[in-house]
Amino acid sequence: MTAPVTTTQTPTPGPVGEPFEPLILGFTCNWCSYRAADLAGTARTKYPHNVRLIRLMCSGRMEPEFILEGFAKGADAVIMTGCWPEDCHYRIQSVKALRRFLFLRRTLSDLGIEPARLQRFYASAAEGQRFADEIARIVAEVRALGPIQPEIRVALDGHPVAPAPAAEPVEVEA
Amino acid sequence: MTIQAIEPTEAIAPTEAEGVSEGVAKPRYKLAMYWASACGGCDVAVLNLGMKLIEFTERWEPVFWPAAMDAKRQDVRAMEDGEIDVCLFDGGIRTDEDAEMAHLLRAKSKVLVAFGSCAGEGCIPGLANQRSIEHVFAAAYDPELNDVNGGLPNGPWESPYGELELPTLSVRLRTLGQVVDVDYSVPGCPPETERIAEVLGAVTAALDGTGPLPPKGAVLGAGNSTVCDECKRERGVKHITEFKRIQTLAEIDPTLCLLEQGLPCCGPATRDGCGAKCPAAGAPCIGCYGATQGVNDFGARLLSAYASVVDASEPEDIERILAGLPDTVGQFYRFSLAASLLHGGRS
Amino acid sequence: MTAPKIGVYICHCGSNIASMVDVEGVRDWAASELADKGVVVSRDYPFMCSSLGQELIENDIKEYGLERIVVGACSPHMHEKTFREASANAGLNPYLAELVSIREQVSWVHTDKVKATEKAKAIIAGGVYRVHEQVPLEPLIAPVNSATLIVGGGIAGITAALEIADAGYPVHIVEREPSIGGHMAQYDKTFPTLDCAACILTPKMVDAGAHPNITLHTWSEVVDVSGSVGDFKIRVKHKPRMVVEADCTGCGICIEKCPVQVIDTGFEAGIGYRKAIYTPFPQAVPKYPVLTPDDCTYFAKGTCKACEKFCPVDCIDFTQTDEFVELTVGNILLATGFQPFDARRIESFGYGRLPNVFTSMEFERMSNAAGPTGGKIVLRDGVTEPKSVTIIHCVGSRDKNTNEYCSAICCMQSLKFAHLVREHTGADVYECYIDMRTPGKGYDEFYNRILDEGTQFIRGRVAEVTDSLRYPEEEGHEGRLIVQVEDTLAGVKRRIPADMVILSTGLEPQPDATEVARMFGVGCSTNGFIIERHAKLAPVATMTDGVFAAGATLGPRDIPTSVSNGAAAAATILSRIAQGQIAMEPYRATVDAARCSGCRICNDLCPFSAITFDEAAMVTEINPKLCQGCGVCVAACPANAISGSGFSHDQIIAQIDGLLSYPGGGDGRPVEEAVGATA
Amino acid sequence: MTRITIDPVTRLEGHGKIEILLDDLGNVEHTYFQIPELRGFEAFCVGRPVEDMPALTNRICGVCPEAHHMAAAKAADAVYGVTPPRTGRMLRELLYNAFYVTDHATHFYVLSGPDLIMGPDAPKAERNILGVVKKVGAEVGGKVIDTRKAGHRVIEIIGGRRIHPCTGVPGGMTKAISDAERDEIKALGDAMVEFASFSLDLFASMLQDEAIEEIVKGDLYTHQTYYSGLVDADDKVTFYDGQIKVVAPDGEVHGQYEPKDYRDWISEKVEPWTFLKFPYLKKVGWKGLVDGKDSGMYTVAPLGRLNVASGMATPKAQAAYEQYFATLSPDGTPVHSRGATHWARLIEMMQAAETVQALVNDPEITSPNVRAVPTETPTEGVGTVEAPRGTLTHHYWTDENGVITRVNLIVGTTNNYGPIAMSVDKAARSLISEGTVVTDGLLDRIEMGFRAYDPCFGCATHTMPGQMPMIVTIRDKAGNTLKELRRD
Repeated sequence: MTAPVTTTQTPTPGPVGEPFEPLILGFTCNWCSYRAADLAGTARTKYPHNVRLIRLMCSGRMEPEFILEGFAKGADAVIMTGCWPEDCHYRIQSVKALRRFLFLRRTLSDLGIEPARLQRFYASAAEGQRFADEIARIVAEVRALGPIQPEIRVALDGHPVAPAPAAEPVEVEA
Repeated sequence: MTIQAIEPTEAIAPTEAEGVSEGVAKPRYKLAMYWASACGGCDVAVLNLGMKLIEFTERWEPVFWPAAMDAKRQDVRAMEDGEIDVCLFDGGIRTDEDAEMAHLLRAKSKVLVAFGSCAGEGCIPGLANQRSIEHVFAAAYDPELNDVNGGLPNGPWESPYGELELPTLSVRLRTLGQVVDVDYSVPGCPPETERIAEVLGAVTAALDGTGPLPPKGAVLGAGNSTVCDECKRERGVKHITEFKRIQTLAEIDPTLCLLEQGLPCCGPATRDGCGAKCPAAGAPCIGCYGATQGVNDFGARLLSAYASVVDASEPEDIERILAGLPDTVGQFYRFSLAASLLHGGRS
Repeated sequence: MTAPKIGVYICHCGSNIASMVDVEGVRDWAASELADKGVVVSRDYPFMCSSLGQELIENDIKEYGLERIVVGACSPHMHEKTFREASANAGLNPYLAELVSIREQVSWVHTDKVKATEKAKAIIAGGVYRVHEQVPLEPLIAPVNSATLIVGGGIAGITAALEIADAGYPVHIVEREPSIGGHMAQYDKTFPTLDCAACILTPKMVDAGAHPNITLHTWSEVVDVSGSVGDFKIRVKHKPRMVVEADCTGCGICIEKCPVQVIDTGFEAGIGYRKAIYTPFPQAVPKYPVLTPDDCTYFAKGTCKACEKFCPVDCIDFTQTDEFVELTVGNILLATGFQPFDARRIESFGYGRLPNVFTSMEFERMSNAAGPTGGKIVLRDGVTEPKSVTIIHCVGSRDKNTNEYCSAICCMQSLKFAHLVREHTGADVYECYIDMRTPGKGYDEFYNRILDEGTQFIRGRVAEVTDSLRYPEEEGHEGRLIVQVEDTLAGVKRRIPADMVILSTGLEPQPDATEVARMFGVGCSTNGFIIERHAKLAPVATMTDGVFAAGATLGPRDIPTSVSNGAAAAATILSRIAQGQIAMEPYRATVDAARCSGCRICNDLCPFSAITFDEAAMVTEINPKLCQGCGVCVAACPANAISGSGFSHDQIIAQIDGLLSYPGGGDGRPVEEAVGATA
Repeated sequence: MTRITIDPVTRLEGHGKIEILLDDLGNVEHTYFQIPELRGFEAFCVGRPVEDMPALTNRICGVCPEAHHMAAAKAADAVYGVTPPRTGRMLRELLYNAFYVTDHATHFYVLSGPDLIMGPDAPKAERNILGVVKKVGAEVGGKVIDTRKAGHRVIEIIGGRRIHPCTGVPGGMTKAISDAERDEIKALGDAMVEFASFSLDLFASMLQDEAIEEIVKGDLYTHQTYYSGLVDADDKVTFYDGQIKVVAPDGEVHGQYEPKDYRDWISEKVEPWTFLKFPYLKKVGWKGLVDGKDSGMYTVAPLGRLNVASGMATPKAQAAYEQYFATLSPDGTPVHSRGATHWARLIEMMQAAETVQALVNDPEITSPNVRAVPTETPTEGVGTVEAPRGTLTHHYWTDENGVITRVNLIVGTTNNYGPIAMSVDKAARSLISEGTVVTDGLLDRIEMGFRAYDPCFGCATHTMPGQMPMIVTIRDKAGNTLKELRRD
């Protein structure tokens, strides 16, 4: 599945001249979306390779810092997944993830990171196909968006430590 | 910041202290204090030690302190590496000159302390990182408000009479730790004078070998909890139904938690040590003591706390409450943008 | 900190992984590129989960002194336990082993072997980085009190109570009605066998009432629940019966002498009467009547006391008030059942407006020989037998305007009604259904039987039930009802005249289901039914340890399912009682009191009530027995004072760093040549 | 070409650097006084809610955050068109005047004191605060420290913190003061007036010394510039609020205007060799760094304020003012000698101390009514105060939600950037001719000229006044160092 995405940015080709392949970090809930991913697997449902998943016990475990760490370490996009709010394994905790997501997305946007780089979707343990479809959609969107701004990447591994300047000669009376 | 295993005792053990036996006069350590891109408030906070400062000079010889005494960069250059026992470095790294001084003082100091919010996390001037450096020049030298026909400054300039040196602003404001290896930090904008006295006392004891040596990377002059720990305001379970602007409140309840009154107080996420003075004065904490122990991104923590207790479940209701914060970057990263995981974004 | 010694194991899973991932390449890469992260041995094996695969790990732990294990194989949901046990067998704390999925997340879902291999390396790196931050954990052990609380004395609750009590353990049943029995006691016959409900239920009720291990708390409600698995504290309110149970013989004279009759909207579904002092039905357990002050003349006017005067044992006590008892139990079963859908909500069916439109519960009482009409099926006038009866299915079910779900029992109850109508009255019966759902044992056979009996089936949704005649051909049907339905099989709109219409109403959660769920700390879906721990594999457990659910409180179900639910819950509870203690996953949040600022951000975040605030010390505390390990409070704590074991901040950050450390998709770098040798 | 580089402020070849470029004859061709730092408050304040501005702009300067706090709070009031209740305004003024006492006392005793009290010929080793204490007595030293402490205490009571106060908000203050706090301030206020009296008497006695008299009245740093400062409704010196009055070098009134109209009167010249801007009088025009009635250069701070006003607002200060003009300019025309600034500063200290006394004794000072809630839609606003180092203007534009869309800041010392540069140039020209550098005294003169202005380039780069050690490097055309002079 590919979603047409309008973007003003031209996808930046990779160094070997291939189309840009985004690197995406995905957070999953142990009880629903992680199991949806498992189901996609057992059903041999194909989806793009670009996403790398992390399992949390609950989407409500998500610290915004995890997402920032993801961006800081080179992710072009981050996905939060979790239980449908009405079927949250921990009853009402999926909603907390939603609140943090909305707060963080707005803040990232104010920092100049496109909202499309922070995505979310729900997937129950039964929704393997949905999981695969959503991943495909997001990969297409982010591919169209291009790599995250180089400035952000530069900032990531810590601002490069400036080399010590060559020692200046101490001026003494001639 | 890369964390490397060091032998701190070896790194800072002052040569003067060696061989000191009982009955011999205590050694006098060499102190430097420098301001890079700073407002001077940190230096004033140290000067406000008053009589205590004079007592400290019995054990500390200020060898370089532009705010209070005369010494020149050449004097620092002429020093041996590690000659300064402790350097309190305040101010952010805004120009190539600031960076150069950071490297110089790192080399000459056994212990380099990021002193105050600017050196530690970028402080208010770090907010400049939200936008490009071009934006800084465009606003500072707005042609509608200024006479800019002669061109804008930045870097060396060829005058009709010869070239003039002028520092170049770096693309981003950096913290001291982003430029050189830092041993300790003292938070606060500025650090409270009482805390400074404690830090100097503790450092003296550590150098004398009569007190514990803080582990490398330690934050001195502050607690490990947050401002709420020191705040005397009454508080209950949190539910944020609306963020309010302080000027819109008919009344600021003098005893109730400010966050519970709708004010976006940074106290829950801000390291304690200041004495919670702002909330005591009816003003929400603005976060100048930075993130608490183990937190790499102040904004992410505060944001998560606020969002967790937002009293809404539907996206539009959550967005409506969020809209009560007109400036998320300022709210969540007022003092810490330069030190945040993304170092400020770019728009 | 020096890196712990780590062993990395890559599973081929036969060809499941090996066909899409260069497992030898990943093995060699981990051995060389992750050596500085502590990897001292890296192996691949066709089936890591096999006993030989496990032995490989166990031997390496002993030989190399491995401190951490990372297995790249299938999903942790498949074999996490396997590898933890293997580690434990070799003396390594089981929580120091990490299983990462390169099958479900890689080989089975990707098609490019180069990319898949890259991703597998990143996933292994994520695991290796993560185990650095792993710490030994021990499962949490809680003793289990052998008493059980069962909330709701319907057939599910009674079944469970008897199973547990028979095993020799104490059970408390709390029932808010005067008698146990539940809805089943109201029914006449049960499908598909047409046993008389009372005949099969009454012995069970009596057994439960007389069982030495069962304490009945009828006319009672649970008002507070605290504690946690193995050790719940329950507060039960006994509403005043105005009858001293210890003295009452259940003779019934008080009922007989009571001059006040009120419409019985409870047991009799509103078509019969009861007295102000009453037992809902003759076989009620316990036998003691209940006096309802709202109906009683004495409470209204201060005089009467007929019941008191005539009571032979002098057990009427008008001064009774609420009494509270405290119980300690190890497990809780919620069997609170359902309420019938309120047919008034579908105005076009005319219930409440058109007298001869009945609900299924009204019909049940009417056809019951012990009911108000003595089993006679008559119109609202109480005398006229209907000549034609139309039964409408799916009322309040499978309908976007009311409930989307199928109520499961309506088809079968409607078929039963058709049979009973014909048997009692010989009237023509029409059934308007959407789909006929008869999946139970003997159910479809029952359907065929009803077909054979001549009931007419019309497939289509009923648009309206009306008493206004619209077409000339309807002349002569004045005073009767017209059921307008689109017959989707014939493709025509039909208007069927009827003397009586029976609405086969669906099942809804009890009106206070949400509050009950909250009190017991369990989840319920938006429609109000309790969510099971796993719909298939743990259908009677809830997300809260030690709290189970059975019967229609989980969703619409028939008697056989409710009974099996009750028995299943009893078996699970008995297994826990027999173990005497319970081991829980050690994923828990803990508060560092020295760092807690007392800001109280977290205080209202826990749906399991694990978080409390110590006002004196101004710090937050977390009860590890109540904590379910979701980590919401960990993420919320602005003071970084709450940590979550198993999924700590440092573990997750390390895994992120690991996953992103290997350049894969990000910059399109080709996969590196595998270098280095394995151990 | 020969070049002389003076890195005047220890603040490193940093905040304030002088380049003197000589022509082929060895005469001064051009002098550049550079400020090598820019932090960009005008840029990053955009997008912030206006109520954050008092806290954000505090961080422009840790020496005078109170001035920025007040200017920001006033600008925020103006953005909302809200007037703080009387007590709210009084608390702001009380804080501000207490700050004035502290700041002026610090400058006079700690920074200028060594030159003035010890005299310029005293041994350098004694020309510091310890020397001052030794000369005037430990008791006085104690008084200086106590006065500083007193000011900080008042700031803490009203402003919440000693450095970077936090209580100023649109419409007033976040908190009232209690009776106990009022009584504490009352005692501190009385001590301040007493200390100001003592200081004025001390200065009068110092004037008997010829060398001191030369500093105060002498010609070296005399510039015929315009003067500008706030005056109250009675044309008296005021610090917190008033109209801006500008007088020409001859004393003729150039104009008087509401601070919000500053853009009609002031423009700022950007030069590509320094980050700091040069403000000038728009109606006179930019003529470069020259004085005279045809050049838009103007001077602010104590000298400027006393020159524009017709007197002081409090009785003891007024008496001192009269003595000042009788001594320096009996005809009442502006005092042009920069050295007179020290005296003017003490007169202002008296006014501030008397104002503290008057305000704290106002029966309404403890009223809880300290804040008015704005009702207007926020738009644009200007807040101007007299900072100790000159007129400070904050100008904010906001959207209808009160979020900053544009900021203009004209900071106290910036106003004096032109005159300071001129003083530097003048010193250079008087001491360097045809390649002969009068090395003796060059450094002293430059430093003393600077100190009179009390420049605060922390503010201006948005540093603190400190000792001003200098290195003068004289290089030949090829850039080789011919000579290096230094003073410690």
